[in-house]
Amino acid sequence: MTTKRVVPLIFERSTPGRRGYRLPALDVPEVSIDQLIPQEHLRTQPAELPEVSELEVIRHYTQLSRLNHGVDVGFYPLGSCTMKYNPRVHEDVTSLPGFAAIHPYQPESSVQGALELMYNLSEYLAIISGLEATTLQPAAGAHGELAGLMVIKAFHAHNGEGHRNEMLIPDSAHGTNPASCAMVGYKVVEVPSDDRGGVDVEALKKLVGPNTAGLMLTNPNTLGLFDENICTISQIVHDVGGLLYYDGANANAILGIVRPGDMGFDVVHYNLHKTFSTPHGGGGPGSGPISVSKDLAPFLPGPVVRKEGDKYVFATPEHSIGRLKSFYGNFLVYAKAYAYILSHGPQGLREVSEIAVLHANYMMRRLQDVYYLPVDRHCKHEFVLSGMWQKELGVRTTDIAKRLLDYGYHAPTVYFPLIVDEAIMIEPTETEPKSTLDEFIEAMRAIAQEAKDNPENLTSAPHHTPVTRLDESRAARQPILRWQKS
Amino acid sequence: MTTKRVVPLIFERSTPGRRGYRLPALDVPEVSIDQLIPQEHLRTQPAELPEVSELEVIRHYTQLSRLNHGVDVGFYPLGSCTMKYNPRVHEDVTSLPGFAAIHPYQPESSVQGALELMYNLSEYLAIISGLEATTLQPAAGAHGELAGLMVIKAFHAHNGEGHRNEMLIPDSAHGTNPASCAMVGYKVVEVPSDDRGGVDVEALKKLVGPNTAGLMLTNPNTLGLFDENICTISQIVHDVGGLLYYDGANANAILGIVRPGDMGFDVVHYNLHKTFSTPHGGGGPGSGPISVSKDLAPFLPGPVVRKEGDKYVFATPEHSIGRLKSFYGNFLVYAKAYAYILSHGPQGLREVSEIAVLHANYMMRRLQDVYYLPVDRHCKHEFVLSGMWQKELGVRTTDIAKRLLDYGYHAPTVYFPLIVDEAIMIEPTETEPKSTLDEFIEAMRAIAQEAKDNPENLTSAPHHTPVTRLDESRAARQPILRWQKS
Amino acid sequence: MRYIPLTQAEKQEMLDTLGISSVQELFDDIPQHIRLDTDLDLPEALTEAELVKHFQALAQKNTDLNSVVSFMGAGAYDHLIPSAIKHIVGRGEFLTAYTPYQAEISQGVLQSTFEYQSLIAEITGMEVANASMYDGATALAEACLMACAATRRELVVLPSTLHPEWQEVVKLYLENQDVQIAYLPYDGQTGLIDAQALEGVNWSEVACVVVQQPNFFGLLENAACLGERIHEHGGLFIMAVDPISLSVLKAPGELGADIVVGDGQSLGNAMGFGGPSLGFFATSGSKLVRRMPGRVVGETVDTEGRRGFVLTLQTREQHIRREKATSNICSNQALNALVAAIYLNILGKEGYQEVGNHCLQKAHYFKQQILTIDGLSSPFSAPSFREFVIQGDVDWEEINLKLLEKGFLGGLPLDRYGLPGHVLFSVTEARTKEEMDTFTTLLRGLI
Amino acid sequence: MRYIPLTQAEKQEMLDTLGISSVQELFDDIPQHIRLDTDLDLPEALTEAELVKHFQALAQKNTDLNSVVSFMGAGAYDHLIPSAIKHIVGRGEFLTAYTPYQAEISQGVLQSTFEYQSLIAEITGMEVANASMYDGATALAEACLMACAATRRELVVLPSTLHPEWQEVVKLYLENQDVQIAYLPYDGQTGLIDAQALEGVNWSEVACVVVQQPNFFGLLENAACLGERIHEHGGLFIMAVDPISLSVLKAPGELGADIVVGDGQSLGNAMGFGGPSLGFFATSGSKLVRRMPGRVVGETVDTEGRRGFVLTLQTREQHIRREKATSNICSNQALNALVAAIYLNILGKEGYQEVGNHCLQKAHYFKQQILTIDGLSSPFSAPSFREFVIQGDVDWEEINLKLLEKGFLGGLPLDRYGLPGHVLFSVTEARTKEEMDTFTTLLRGLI
Ligand SMILES: Cc1ncc(COP(=O)(O)O)c(C=O)c1O
Ligand SMILES: Cc1ncc(COP(=O)(O)O)c(C=O)c1O
Repeated sequence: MTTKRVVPLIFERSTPGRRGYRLPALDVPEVSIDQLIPQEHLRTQPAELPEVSELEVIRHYTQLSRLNHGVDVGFYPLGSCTMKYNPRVHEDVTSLPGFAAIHPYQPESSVQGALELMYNLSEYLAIISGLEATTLQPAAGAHGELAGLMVIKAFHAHNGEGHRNEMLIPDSAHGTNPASCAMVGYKVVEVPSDDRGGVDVEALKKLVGPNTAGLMLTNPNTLGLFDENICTISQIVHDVGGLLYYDGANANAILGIVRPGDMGFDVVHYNLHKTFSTPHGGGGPGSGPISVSKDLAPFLPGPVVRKEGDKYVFATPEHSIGRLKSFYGNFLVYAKAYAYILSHGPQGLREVSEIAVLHANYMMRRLQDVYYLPVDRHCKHEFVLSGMWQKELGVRTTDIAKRLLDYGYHAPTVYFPLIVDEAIMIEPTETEPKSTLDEFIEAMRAIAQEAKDNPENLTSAPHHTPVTRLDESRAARQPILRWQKS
Repeated sequence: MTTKRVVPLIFERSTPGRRGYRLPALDVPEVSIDQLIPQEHLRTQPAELPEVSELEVIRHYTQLSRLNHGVDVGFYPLGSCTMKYNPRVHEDVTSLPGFAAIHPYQPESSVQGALELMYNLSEYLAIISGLEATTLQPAAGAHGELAGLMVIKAFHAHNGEGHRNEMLIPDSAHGTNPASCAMVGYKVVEVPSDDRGGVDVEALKKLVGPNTAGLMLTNPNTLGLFDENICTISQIVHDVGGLLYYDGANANAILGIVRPGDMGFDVVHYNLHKTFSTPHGGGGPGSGPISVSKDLAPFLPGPVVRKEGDKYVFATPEHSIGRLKSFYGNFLVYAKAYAYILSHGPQGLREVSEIAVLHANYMMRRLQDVYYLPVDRHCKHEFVLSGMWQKELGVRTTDIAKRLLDYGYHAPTVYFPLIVDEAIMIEPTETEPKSTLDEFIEAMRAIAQEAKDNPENLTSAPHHTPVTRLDESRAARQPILRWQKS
Repeated sequence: MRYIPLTQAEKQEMLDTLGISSVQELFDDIPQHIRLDTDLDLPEALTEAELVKHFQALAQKNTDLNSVVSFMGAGAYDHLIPSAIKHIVGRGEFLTAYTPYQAEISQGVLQSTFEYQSLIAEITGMEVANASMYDGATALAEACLMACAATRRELVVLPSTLHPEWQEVVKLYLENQDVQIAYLPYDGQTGLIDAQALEGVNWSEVACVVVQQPNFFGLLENAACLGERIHEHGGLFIMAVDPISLSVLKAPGELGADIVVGDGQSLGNAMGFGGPSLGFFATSGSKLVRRMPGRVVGETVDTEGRRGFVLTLQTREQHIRREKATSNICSNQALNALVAAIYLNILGKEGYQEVGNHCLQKAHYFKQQILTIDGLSSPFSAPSFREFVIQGDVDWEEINLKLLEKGFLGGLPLDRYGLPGHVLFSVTEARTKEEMDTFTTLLRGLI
Repeated sequence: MRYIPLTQAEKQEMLDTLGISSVQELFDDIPQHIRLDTDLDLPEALTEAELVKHFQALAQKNTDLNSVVSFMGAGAYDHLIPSAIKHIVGRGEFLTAYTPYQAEISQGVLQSTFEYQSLIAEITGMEVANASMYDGATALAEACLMACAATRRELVVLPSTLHPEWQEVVKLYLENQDVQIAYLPYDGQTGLIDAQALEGVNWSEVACVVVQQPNFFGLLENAACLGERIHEHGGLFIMAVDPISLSVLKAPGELGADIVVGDGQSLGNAMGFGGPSLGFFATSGSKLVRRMPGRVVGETVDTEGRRGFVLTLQTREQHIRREKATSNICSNQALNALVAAIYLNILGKEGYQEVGNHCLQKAHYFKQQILTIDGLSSPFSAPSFREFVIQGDVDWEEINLKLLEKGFLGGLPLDRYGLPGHVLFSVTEARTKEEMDTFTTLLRGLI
């Protein structure tokens, strides 16, 4: 008997005939099913769902949850993911029946509060970006990228420039950027980085041209570095008729400090589930609104909310690209971001970015003697180290990450961005107490020491987690993707 | 670094100047405090409360909770405690603002729903007990005992029999019974048990007399055995003018099967936090209503709820003993018991007891070859084994209990009742799936085997818990009962 | 909706194992003639959905404080409750645990209780607090009994400015142990215990004197001199305090209190029609600690020297000492104590002081506003904290019904306590100036 | 209310460590002229209490389905939601976790996702399901793209009986990749895809044909023959299904579907004004699996041979394959997928069938009742599941406003979809006979 407890699959807890929920008795006269639905449409074998009691369901998931890390459990310095604290009250207010139990097709007059929320949030996000108009429809960051790229494409087409089919993307970019380009049929043109970690301006000049649809940029980029040449860059792209797309995954560094619109961007998407603290839920739901410039506003997907007198109404922008998702996006998610903005106010939002950046620099400076720092500049809300010194000792970044789990921390993002060898991307966020940062720094330093003294303890890590290191290649080689009745 | 993680005290997380909550700005003109309150009344040193952020509070308690067992986490066969499943929906319905946010002194007309609930529940409990009237005031079982004994005392006094000052209590009784007697100034007269585990009737006959105020009985008793002589016993006590008190902690065995009133009891208290599934909350809040016979009804503490036409009103019974607690008892707790009764209905409640009893007998029979069974009879909803066979091997019942923790179970109640050497009191409840019972049986059997093969593994248990065995005598010898600023 | 997972097939298996043919056989030892042969006369079972509807319908018959603005206190207070609290106490590990008898898998409950004890000790200025009592009133009753036991005296002095319901509870507890009570009248002008009356007491027989601070009228008693008086004669000084007020008012420990009790509802607990709340109980000195009722958690170490927590000093308790125990209390109000602890932690040192100050400032403002209404006056002269009494020649019960229609729950009419025309208002930090002003205007119109 | 714990003293310490005098210096690399020199033009910060009030005020401007009885569906359904669900998904470990990149401390999310995949595979009768998509509409769009990639064809056949919003979404996704769409008209008498129209399609160029079952009108399409037709020509058969209906209707797997998608809102998710929901996505055959968009969890073992779960087949995904990925999706709807899984588990084999049957029975009953109203008729003859269309020469928008005043949310007027006088009703197991009868009476009065 060991502490590593494997929780059985819920299917393995099933007992024939057991029930976990009962419906009120059927109160209408029951008609035989095949009188209502022809035989050929009827299911022949009932689905083999687990047969468990409510207690078993609660216990199953309680046990599973206890195998899981979360921001509520401990530090989660996952770079590019902004794992900040998710205020509990935001959960409360968005689960009021007035939001959680309204139908998307109710008459507008009966959902004025919901429309007001959408209107306000759209305005606020436009203000934060220094842009004109917003759609709340995208369900996540990548979906926002898709929306933004479609808008750019439609804009060019509308202007008779449908031939523009190249999107410039720095080599440090997140995988969703090129993938989103592919989704709209754009060709990806990779832009190299310079030795300050920014876009190589000279290279960029050579890459732009008449087919340039635009440039997608994360700024600060995925190295956590602000591109000092941003104005030059946007000039270069705009000069050839291209548009600038801002991947707002890193907006936690710039709130109230600098606006993408002022940097020259035409489109920005936000990851509300990062910067605006809607909880990640184990991978979603997110919300990825985009704000766009005045020129692009008519192309936004619909519906958007407009204010007419003191009424709020749905409307479709003039040249709308159409619809990207059912209904109005992840309403209950972005409602939490709305709460977040109201909780912080303008000074609070600026403070968010200031402290997020201060935290990151503090950690970076306290770690750079033991982990290689590829670019030595002030970082923004996150920074990237390299495990290459440890690699020489036979310890990979994966091993460092796994060992951190033993200390009760989630690991940083690793092996991203791709341009840094053995990358370790750390984002502390502003919501962590200094004591946590200090403790984590100590753990990282202890691990660096261990890499010298006892590397096997790292390569065999983690030791104190619910399971030890899992065999990922076996999973991919012989995929078992579902439970099978045996 | 080990998996045994000690969570710091919240005080140890404190940082001067940190805040976890903010009030809305003061919107009235602020007056200097000492203009409002004379200096001599003012605090001189602010209380040294922890200074922590909301994240730290959430994380602190999330981490602490993960060190804790609960019914939601796993099996909890704690005898005499009825650790059954606590339906989630009962939490929901009782936290509606219509219940959670009403003031006890609101005009009656504005709390008719609350009064209706109190009225209905009082009626239902009276029906379940086969008695006449109920008070919902007692906050827990022991408080119910107190209420019941005070009512008995008042009744005797009212009848000019104030001299009756002896309460008969079997030696198998729970500690609260004698303690409650002391609280009303009664002398405890201990009644021995016979070899069937019941009250020794012959002994009882000798112990009753003109000073007998009554008899307190748990039936089934703390051995889990129903006293077959209950009618004789009540006859004996009633014949000398005494009253019968039913400690309803074990009511999970008798719902809809036999009513305390029909057994001859005059007062019964329920532990709603046991039989009626209001969650125990780590030790409370409970709720311990008492139902009483017609003769005793006028003495109940007030207020009780009466129905006048279609209005519900508070009223005070004619000879009320007074008041046992502020307001109306643990309203939000007994509201869950009300939900429980409605969820089950009459057949459901009977099934609760039937299956609770079936489960206990099944386990008892599957364990009696490896653990000594003191009385070999059908048990009711729980049963008591003895660890005396293991004791001979140098393993105490404590060790068995501690070892069970390693298997992910809470231990049974141990060393109670006092009349069984090395007692192990197991109560499975009706809400556990059979698979859990079987797995627990296997664990108990494995431990019995281990007692033979590897007793040290038991005496040093637990091994896989957040901390290993704690030194209780040290805690009592050098009490440290609070954090001290160092 | 039944929560019984056993299937027919499994039931049969169990019956087979037992060698019986029906569950009924297991009940054969119950005399046949007393066994029920019909169903209990209760409503048929409801499904979850039906239950929710039923409760929603009942709830709708109550006017809750989300829909009206309350100025009622008198022992149950409408403070702001930080959202984080319910998210923590809703966790199954806290909600569905029993008393932490198996310490090694109960460190969550034990440590949080230890912290609760520390917090209560801190705000009261006492050495030790227990793990909670049922409520403030029962805590006070037990404190009086403890004082009697500690002093071997059988007379308790109670102020008539103590909450009337608490008086009732204490009386019931004491009279059942034949303890006598002497009451200290109050001064009609100040609203405080009449200093003169102290002279009439035979202090050398008194086990303890109780003072409630602020008293039932919201006024600040001259606690210190009572404490001195009783100590001179070897009795104990018991203070019943409001935990929010302790952020502003002198700590009972500083005033020489031997036992401090109070009701913890105001520390983040739902009002819930008056319950569940918790009673806190603190004392000082190892002699008194060993006489304390209720559970207490202590620090210790495990076999590897790690800090851990256990229930301790259990020889005071009923399950060990039976009739010789310091009390019969067993289950307490653990989850409410957890709420109180979370509340104090999340408020923190500054927030706690802020709440107290806001209550004080707003109550003061409100009182000034109310007193601008012709015909209303302030009957008592002593300083107050967040409650105060107003007098006027009106029927407050009737006025309250009218106010309710306008969305306000007025103060508590004191007619039932023998003070016709008096009403007790309470103002917490949750009230806004706008609410107070609107209320004042409305009230003016009704007087 | 800011959630930033750093104190002034700590801030100074950090600045000292960095050797700078103000945080501003850290932003010096941002060109001065684009840096903001004023505050953002946003409302001032609210405290928790103020925020709650603000949201309560907004919520009150919405008429929610706790206060009215709804017969509206069309993609968002008012099913009963077992209480247990929110208690589970509220646990911080699920709520505040990211995508399970560090598998060893993410077994909770990983195993529950594996179970979710298994449940979806089970109800759809398919081999494999992914970990979720944004919603049903985007799942369908991605399914079409996947079919194009798999078949190397660029024509998709869509039924005009597909939910109009889904049509829009699919169109937008496809046109951005220059995929052509051919629409199958429906038969005005049956309400189903016009069988005749199938003849007009050049099937050998078709990447896939889509059928929605039940279709937008709630009617049951003859799915099998469409599947046969496309398979004859080497294209893929995509079914967009309602997960509640699958308890009653033939599993898509049995009908030969190659890809099955649908929206999972009805599986225990709040309606939430239309989101968040989840899209489910299932397929069969290892060739197709490797083309599937989105995350997928697989079983494996740890170094000690214990079963565990990891994200797998990641070479399909954008973070590895970038522009060659099967999709750009990254975050999905994990928590909603968890809800769906809990829902299916707590309902269980029998409960799931029961829900389906109750919907069917009640919808049937309701339709009969509605048809007793003079002037109303059923325009389509095909069998339906829990939704149906009613026709009448009336203004349904106007009628709906009147019904709302009486506490009912009527069906969806189809005017906006080119069917004036038509309305789409939905009936779930949450509706009672009494509600349906009252509605019928009311409606009769309004026609
Ligand atoms: C830089 C960047 N861009 C885009 C995304 C995609 O966001 P989402 O996961 O919400 O689709 C991410 C998320 O990891 C990101 O870090
Ligand atoms: C038999 C018996 N009587 C009385 C009690 C006391 O109940 P409570 O803890 O609610 O005061 C208990 C609880 O342990 C019990 O088991």
